[in-house]
Amino acid sequence: MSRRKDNYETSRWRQFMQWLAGEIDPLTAAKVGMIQEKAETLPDEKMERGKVSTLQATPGNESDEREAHSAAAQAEKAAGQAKSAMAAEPWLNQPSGESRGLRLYRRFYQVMSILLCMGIISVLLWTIAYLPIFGNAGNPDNNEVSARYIEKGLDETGAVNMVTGMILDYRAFDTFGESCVLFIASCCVLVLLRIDNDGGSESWKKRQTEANDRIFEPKNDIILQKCACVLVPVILVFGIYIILNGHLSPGGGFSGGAVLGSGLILYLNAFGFQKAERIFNGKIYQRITVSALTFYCLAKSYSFFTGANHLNSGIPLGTPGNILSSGLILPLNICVGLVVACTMYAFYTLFRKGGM
Amino acid sequence: MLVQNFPFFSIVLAMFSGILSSVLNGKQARNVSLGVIGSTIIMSAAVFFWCLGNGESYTYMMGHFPAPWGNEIRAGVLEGLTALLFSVIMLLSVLGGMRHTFEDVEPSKVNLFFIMIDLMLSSLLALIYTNDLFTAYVFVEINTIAGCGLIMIRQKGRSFSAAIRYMIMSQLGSGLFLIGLTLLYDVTGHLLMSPAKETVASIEAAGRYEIPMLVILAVISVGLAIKSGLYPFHSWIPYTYGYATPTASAILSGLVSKGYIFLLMKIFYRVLGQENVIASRMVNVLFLFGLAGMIMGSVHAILEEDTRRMIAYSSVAQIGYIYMGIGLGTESGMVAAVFHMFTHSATKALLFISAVGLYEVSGEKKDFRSLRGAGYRNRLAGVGFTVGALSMVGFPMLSGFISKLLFATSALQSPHKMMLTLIGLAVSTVLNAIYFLRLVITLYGRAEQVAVKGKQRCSFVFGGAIVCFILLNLFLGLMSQPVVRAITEGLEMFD
Amino acid sequence: MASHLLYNIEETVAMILFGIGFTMLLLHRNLIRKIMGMNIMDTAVYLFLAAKGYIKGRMVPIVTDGILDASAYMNPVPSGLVLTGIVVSVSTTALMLALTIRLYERYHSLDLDQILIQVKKEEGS
Amino acid sequence: MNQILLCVPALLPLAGVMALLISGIFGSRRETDSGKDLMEKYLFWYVAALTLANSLVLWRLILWSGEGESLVLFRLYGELKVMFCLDKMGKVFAGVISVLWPLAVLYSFEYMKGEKRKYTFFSYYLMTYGVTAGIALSGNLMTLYLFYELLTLATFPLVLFPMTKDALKASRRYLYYSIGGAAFAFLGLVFVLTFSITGNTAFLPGGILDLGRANSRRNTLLFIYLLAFFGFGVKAVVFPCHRWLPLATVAPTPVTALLHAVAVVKSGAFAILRLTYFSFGTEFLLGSWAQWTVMAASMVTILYGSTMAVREAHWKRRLAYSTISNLSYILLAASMMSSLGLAASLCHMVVHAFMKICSFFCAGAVMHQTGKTYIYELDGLGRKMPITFGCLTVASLSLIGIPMFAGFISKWNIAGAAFACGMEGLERFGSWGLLPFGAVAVLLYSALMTAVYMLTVVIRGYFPQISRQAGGDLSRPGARQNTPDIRQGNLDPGWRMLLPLVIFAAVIIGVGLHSQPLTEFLMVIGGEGA
Amino acid sequence: MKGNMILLLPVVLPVLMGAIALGGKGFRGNRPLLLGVVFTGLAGGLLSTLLAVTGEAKLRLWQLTESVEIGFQLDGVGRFFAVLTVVVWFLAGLYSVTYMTHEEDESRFFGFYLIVLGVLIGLDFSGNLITFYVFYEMMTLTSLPLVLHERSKEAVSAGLKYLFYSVAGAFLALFGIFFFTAVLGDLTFVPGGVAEAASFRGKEGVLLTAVFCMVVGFGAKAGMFPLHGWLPTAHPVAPAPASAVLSGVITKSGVLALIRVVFFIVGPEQIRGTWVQQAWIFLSLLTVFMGSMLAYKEPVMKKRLAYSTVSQVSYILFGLSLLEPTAFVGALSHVVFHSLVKNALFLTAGAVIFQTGWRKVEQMRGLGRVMPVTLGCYTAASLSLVGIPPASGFISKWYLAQGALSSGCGAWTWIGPVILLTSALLTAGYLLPLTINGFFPGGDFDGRELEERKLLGKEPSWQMLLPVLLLSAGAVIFGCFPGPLLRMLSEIAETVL
Repeated sequence: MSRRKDNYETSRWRQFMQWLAGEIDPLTAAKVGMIQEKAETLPDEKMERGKVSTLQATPGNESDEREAHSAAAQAEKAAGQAKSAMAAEPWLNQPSGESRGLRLYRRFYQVMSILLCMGIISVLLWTIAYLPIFGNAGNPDNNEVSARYIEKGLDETGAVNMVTGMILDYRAFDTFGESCVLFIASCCVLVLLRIDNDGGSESWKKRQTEANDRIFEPKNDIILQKCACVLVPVILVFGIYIILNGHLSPGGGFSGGAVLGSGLILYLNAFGFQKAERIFNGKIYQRITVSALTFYCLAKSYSFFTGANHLNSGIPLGTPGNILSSGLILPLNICVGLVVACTMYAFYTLFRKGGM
Repeated sequence: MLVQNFPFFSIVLAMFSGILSSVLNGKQARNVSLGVIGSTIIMSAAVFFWCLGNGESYTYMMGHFPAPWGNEIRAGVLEGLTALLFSVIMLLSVLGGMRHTFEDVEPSKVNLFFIMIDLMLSSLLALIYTNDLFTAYVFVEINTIAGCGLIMIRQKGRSFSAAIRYMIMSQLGSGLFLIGLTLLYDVTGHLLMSPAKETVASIEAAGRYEIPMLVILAVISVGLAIKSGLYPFHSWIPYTYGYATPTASAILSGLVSKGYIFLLMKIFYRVLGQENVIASRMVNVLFLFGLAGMIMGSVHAILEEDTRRMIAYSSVAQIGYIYMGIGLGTESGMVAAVFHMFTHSATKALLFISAVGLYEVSGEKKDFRSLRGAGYRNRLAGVGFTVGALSMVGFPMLSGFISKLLFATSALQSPHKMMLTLIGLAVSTVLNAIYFLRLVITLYGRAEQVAVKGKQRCSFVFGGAIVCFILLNLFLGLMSQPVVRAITEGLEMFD
Repeated sequence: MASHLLYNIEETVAMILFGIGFTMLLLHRNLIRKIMGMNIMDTAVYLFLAAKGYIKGRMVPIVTDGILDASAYMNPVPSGLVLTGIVVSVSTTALMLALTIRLYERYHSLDLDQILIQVKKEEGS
Repeated sequence: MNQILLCVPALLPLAGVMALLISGIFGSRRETDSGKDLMEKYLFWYVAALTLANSLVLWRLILWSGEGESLVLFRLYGELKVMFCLDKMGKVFAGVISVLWPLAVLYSFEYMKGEKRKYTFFSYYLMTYGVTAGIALSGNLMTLYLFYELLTLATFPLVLFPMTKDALKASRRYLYYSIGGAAFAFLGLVFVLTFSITGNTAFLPGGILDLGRANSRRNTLLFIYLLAFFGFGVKAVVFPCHRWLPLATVAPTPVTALLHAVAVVKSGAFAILRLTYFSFGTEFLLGSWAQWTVMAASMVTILYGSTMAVREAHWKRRLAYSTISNLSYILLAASMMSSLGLAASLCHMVVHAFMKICSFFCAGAVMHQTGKTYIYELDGLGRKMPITFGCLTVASLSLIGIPMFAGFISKWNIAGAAFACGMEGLERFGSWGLLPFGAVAVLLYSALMTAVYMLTVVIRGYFPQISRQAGGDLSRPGARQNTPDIRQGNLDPGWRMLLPLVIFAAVIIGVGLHSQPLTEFLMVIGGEGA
Repeated sequence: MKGNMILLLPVVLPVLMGAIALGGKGFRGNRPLLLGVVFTGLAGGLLSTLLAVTGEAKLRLWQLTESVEIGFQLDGVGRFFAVLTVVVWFLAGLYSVTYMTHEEDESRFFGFYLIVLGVLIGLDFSGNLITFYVFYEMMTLTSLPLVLHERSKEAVSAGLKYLFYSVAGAFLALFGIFFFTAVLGDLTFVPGGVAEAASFRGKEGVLLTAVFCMVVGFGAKAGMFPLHGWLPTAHPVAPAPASAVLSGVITKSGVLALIRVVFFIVGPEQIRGTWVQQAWIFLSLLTVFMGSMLAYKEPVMKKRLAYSTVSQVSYILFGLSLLEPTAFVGALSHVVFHSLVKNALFLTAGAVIFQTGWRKVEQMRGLGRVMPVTLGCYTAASLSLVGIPPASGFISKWYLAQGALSSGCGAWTWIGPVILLTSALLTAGYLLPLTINGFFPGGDFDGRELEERKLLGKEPSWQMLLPVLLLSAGAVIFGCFPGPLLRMLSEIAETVL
């Protein structure tokens, strides 16, 4: 630790440790070198190479430059290409052994990735070779748990769809958690992408224009609008149907919500932000989400509390098969549906322009 | 008993406050958060003492359906204690980094930050209390996302790259955990821990599914190890801990990884069966990784110039300690691991918070040399950092000493690993001393530059948080006996 | 044992997909592909779960004709888990994509190594 | 009452320091120039009073505390208690520090005159007193370990005190070494606790290991003993762990003298004695490879330390190297694992404390009065500072081991112990028994080297080389040159520095001439301990 | 403290006087007063010694530790050495009255001169090995200022060399002392040795090593190879009286030490025929030969004498190493003769330096014309040292050779005498050329230079001349009438062998 800082920064040990730590790899170190020496012309290259101090920087500059060009071009196209495809071509033509280390490293990397992949797959396959046979009724997972869900589910939850009954009543806590995952993910996306007006500062305006891709959006595309006019209501109604029938047929809050959300997104695409924001904006989103989740939370808490304390929840289960049945499942499905729909829509708007 | 509802209350309350905070402004959200954390402390304490008093643990139905069918949570002495300590540390971390939170986060997004905090708390509590594997998975994900949110809430390029690294590694871990879970479900047909354990026991007794069980164990362990940053999978740690806002750093390093470790222990004890785990070679792998982490983490930290990354690397080392304790495969090793979990949570959070206090009087430079003399400019933070560093080094009367002691004594019970453990402990202590005390000396060296702009007086809240952290450390160091007894009792209740 | 793999073809495929997804997430340098890998990985798990829930010759677990017999329906549990899992993976995908967008805005690259280099340069300056 | 008194020497200075530090924090803002002198005066009286009081309490304990009285302050964990107990060996150490400290404080008041950060200095100085007293009074290994660690903390600000680059480096290294050493010592603590026959770590003469259990894992335990030995050996500057000490001489002389010649290093040696004789026990260690290793390590250290001291031109560093070799005398004696060995090592511990502090204080006096730090600058100072150099001569002769001075007594005892060990060893352990004879040889080599490095200083002081003109005919009767009158100006420091010096020199001579009571007392301890 | 207090007197008196001379401020510039003190000390020492040696006495002074006792006792060897010491000291002191006028810091010189005398007498009177060791160390330290008196660069480095060789030797010897204390406990001198073979059973190897260490260690003071290096460096730089006593007396303390160890502690029987004896003989013979050869080559007068000392003292050691009564007598008689002769020679050399400033032998051509009496004394002393029959050296060498022949030490019985003879020849070769060149400078010698410097017939003052005369006369007279001395020595030899 008495080592001097300057020595230490350039020492091989440090580089090795950084490499171990994943901070750099020989490749990236070469790139750092590349950026510094971009200005160098080719005839000087050999001399310059002698000066390059680090081990990793030695694999020639030319290849780096080419790579840099290709990388820049790709960045402009905003398309991430596979690095192997990007990297392999120019180097195969490399006459000398300059890029050898680099090329070897790449090869090594590729081979190692494939080997790792194979390794994981083989371990897992080895495992499942010992697992129960597919589709066999005697498998361990077909035990008293699923039996009770099937046999008593109707009585206990009132839901005809056993899956819904399971996720919203037997294992409702998981599902609540899952809604929270969605909620917190949307919060994170908000943090990342929402552009708040902080008083019209320069940075805000810059981000605003950067994020705004409305120039690409189809403006008053009549075909789209007409189609949307027809489709959006159908989609919305379908989504509502799925939500409301969640306890009766395949579907439920999540799937229905997704359908609803896609309807809204179609509407937005067809008619633009201004119109869409008239019916749905950030405030509404917030209110709907919060009230839905609050209701969900309170309802389920009530149910958990009563259940845990062996109290009667007092919620009627109704007649199985009816729309208004199976106790809390229907309202919960509605809540979940709303949350999911709002979140989907919010994701979309946030991704596109950073706000609603 | 009302007390028995408290675990459930605390989880739901935290979630609810998170939901509610999305319509509040920053200050309100903060108050709500603090209130929730405070009440969680009280409730966890109540649960802990109730369980301790009754000498029993209990399961709590989440709904109207009993064990194999409905979700359940479970509370016992260890859960109560862990929840208590975690919420205390969380409260102190939030308080300690408060001003920085408001500085680092865009004003309109402060409430989102507190949503993250709330949900982080709830997910941690859920991980602690859960008695259901799939619930655990869901809350692991909440935890991950909340953690990611905490990292990138400080909107800088670095924190984004840190967050994406964190997410990638976490997703790898989650994926492995999930596949392990499904395999386990496939083999046992149960998602709740207690019935799953019975099935596992019968499977083991019948000698079936040996290879799947081994792979399940490996996959789950590795998955959670990746998420908690065990040595070979640690590369994300310095980025995430190093660049986040102080509260986030403190919480991430102090609590998040510990939540996963706690979950792993719980799975070992309550699902796979500790004796099966020991019988398989997996403990040895964890032991070796832990040992390697202890040494390599410290070596990295020594080579590091940036203070916060240094502390982050120290976390790698300390997590190595914990896994080493688990890997010893003895009851006392596990006790030591749990105790070190507490120690490390308390100490690492203290270190991060006090490091921030030192930074702000030294011009916010990263290089640790810029901190020269900072110990005089912000005395409390200096003292806090010193205490934390000494605790990490294993100074008697501080918590680190007790965990070191526990590790060493437990190492004596497993003869094959004894020498390695002891030498590892000693070497690691030396290495710890090297980088921590280098910092401490720097803090009290003669300042070359004059104190940087104002703010020399640390705020009352910050000071209070530091003092509480120090007291917590002292408590764990001096009054460790009841804590250890409680841990032992709690671990016994696990079976 | 190899024959077992053929019987369990769905599971075999799921595991191969998992391996591919895992490797992509771990080792690929392009962020979008990483996210794709993550999705493949998750999907593989759902496929595996779905395969686990299937029982030959039984109905989907929705009560039809009032039959309440365990031997008539498939296992509902894996379906529920898949449902939950999908939402989780949607959330994480959204989050990762959002992060990618921010990173791309800032560094104009999707290559994680490039991004890290630039981050480093930023720190240095 | 007596029991409670046991914790006073350790805690009183700590409490006093707390008060001082707090008053320093609050007082520093109000401090004005006029008030400063007054404050300094108060500081002097405060520190002096506290030190004296503490010494008095210690002597009260030494003289009138019964055997077996102990005080458990609190329980750290399980059977790990913080316990104070003053047995005979503790009395020896306590006696030494209680005599040395007040004098050192007196000395440092003169030495530190004009220093700005007196508060800091004296706070930590006092604190170290408390901690060292704690080491002397500790009743079990745990307490010893605790205070051992605390000692590191209390002394490192003192090493750092000059705040120069060197000081930073030195204090850093000091910390690394000490904490690292403690890490290994810790392993010893754990093992002692586990294999203890009493279930705790309380010191008992003859050790507390459960021999039945211990023998089943003998080699492991021996290895751990070695680790712990080298761990504590860091403070006792055993060879591979010695490098912090010469660097640490950057500290002000009172610190170097008291801490790095007496308190710190002796604490290390004391801890090793406790570990060897009162925890592991000689019965377990005698004749084992661990014993020979320890012995060899001390021998190497002696050789190394004394040779390096000769090479070193910086006075204080030279003394530091001398400390290295002398500390290993103690360890060497201890490694004989016999009652004679224990007595001899304690004897050297006591005697060396006086000799080394005297030499350091002389060096400090010269530094303080003339600013000279290198040996080659000292020409002719013997005439200008007669008292200082007189004391230095006494200390030097004693360090060499010239009869009639105290150093001879301890070396005599060490050699006696070594021979006894060798005789027994030859009979019982074959050729290993030759090692103690080698130890004596090493001892003598070191004595020779001591003569070289100490006497060169003295001779330079008294016999400055006269640079005669080249080619001047020396033999011609009339060719005498008038040497400059080197007696001009008496540079001896003030009484506060001289008094300790004279007292130490007197003690050295006194012990050298009449050591029987001391050695008899030590033999009693040795008889108990092994 | 019990026993005859008179034994303390010759020790304390010179030390006290020396301390007064050293510490008293009034002596600077007041030479008569200083000399008064000095001669009080010297005479007091002389008289009290003579008084003390007449009686049989023991004195236990006090215990340093339980096992370490400071005690005095008188026996034949002690008396012998004490008388020799004090006489030589007195004469050299007389000489230095004049000589020291050309040195500085007389008070220091005289102070330490006296102190060393006290210490030496203490050494001679020591009753046990510990006490002996104590005085031995003190002798080294107190004689050091005499060596570095000039404070020139050479003097200081020579002084340090002297110090370190002596201390190294002492510590080597201390190893043996430690050993014997550990084995025997009590180390009071007993003629014939206190050690019994039984107590060393099983530790013969260590015993012999210890003895060997002591031989080599104490041999350092006696200038025995391999620790002889200090002698030719230290003696020449000291003032002449100091070199005289260093060479003549202090080297003999090494001899005394070996006598004490071998004949009074270990006992000759323990080492007879062992490798230690062989090694001892070998070392001493080697030193004899080597010293002579080096002296032969040496151009500087005092250095040449110093090498001669190396060689001659090893004659004594050779005599002791044979462990044979005749050789023992020869050795002890050589102690006397060599003391006298070497003192005479050094004082002569000092006188030459004092009067002419000549230091090298080749400068001294024609010395006979400058100071014939002095050179005459020199010649007498030289002849005695060479061993020309009537003079004393012959007696001792005769006994030594005889002892060697009858010792039965294998090859040494004839190698020893051969080397002695060779060395005697060499002695003649390095001492007598001065006489020849001095008195017979040869035809080409030009005496004008002497005249120019007004050196002709420039004898030194009586204070310087008298001791030289007395000493060389003693050397010759003892050779002519060796009877009483030899009788006394034989008695001693009988008691110890």
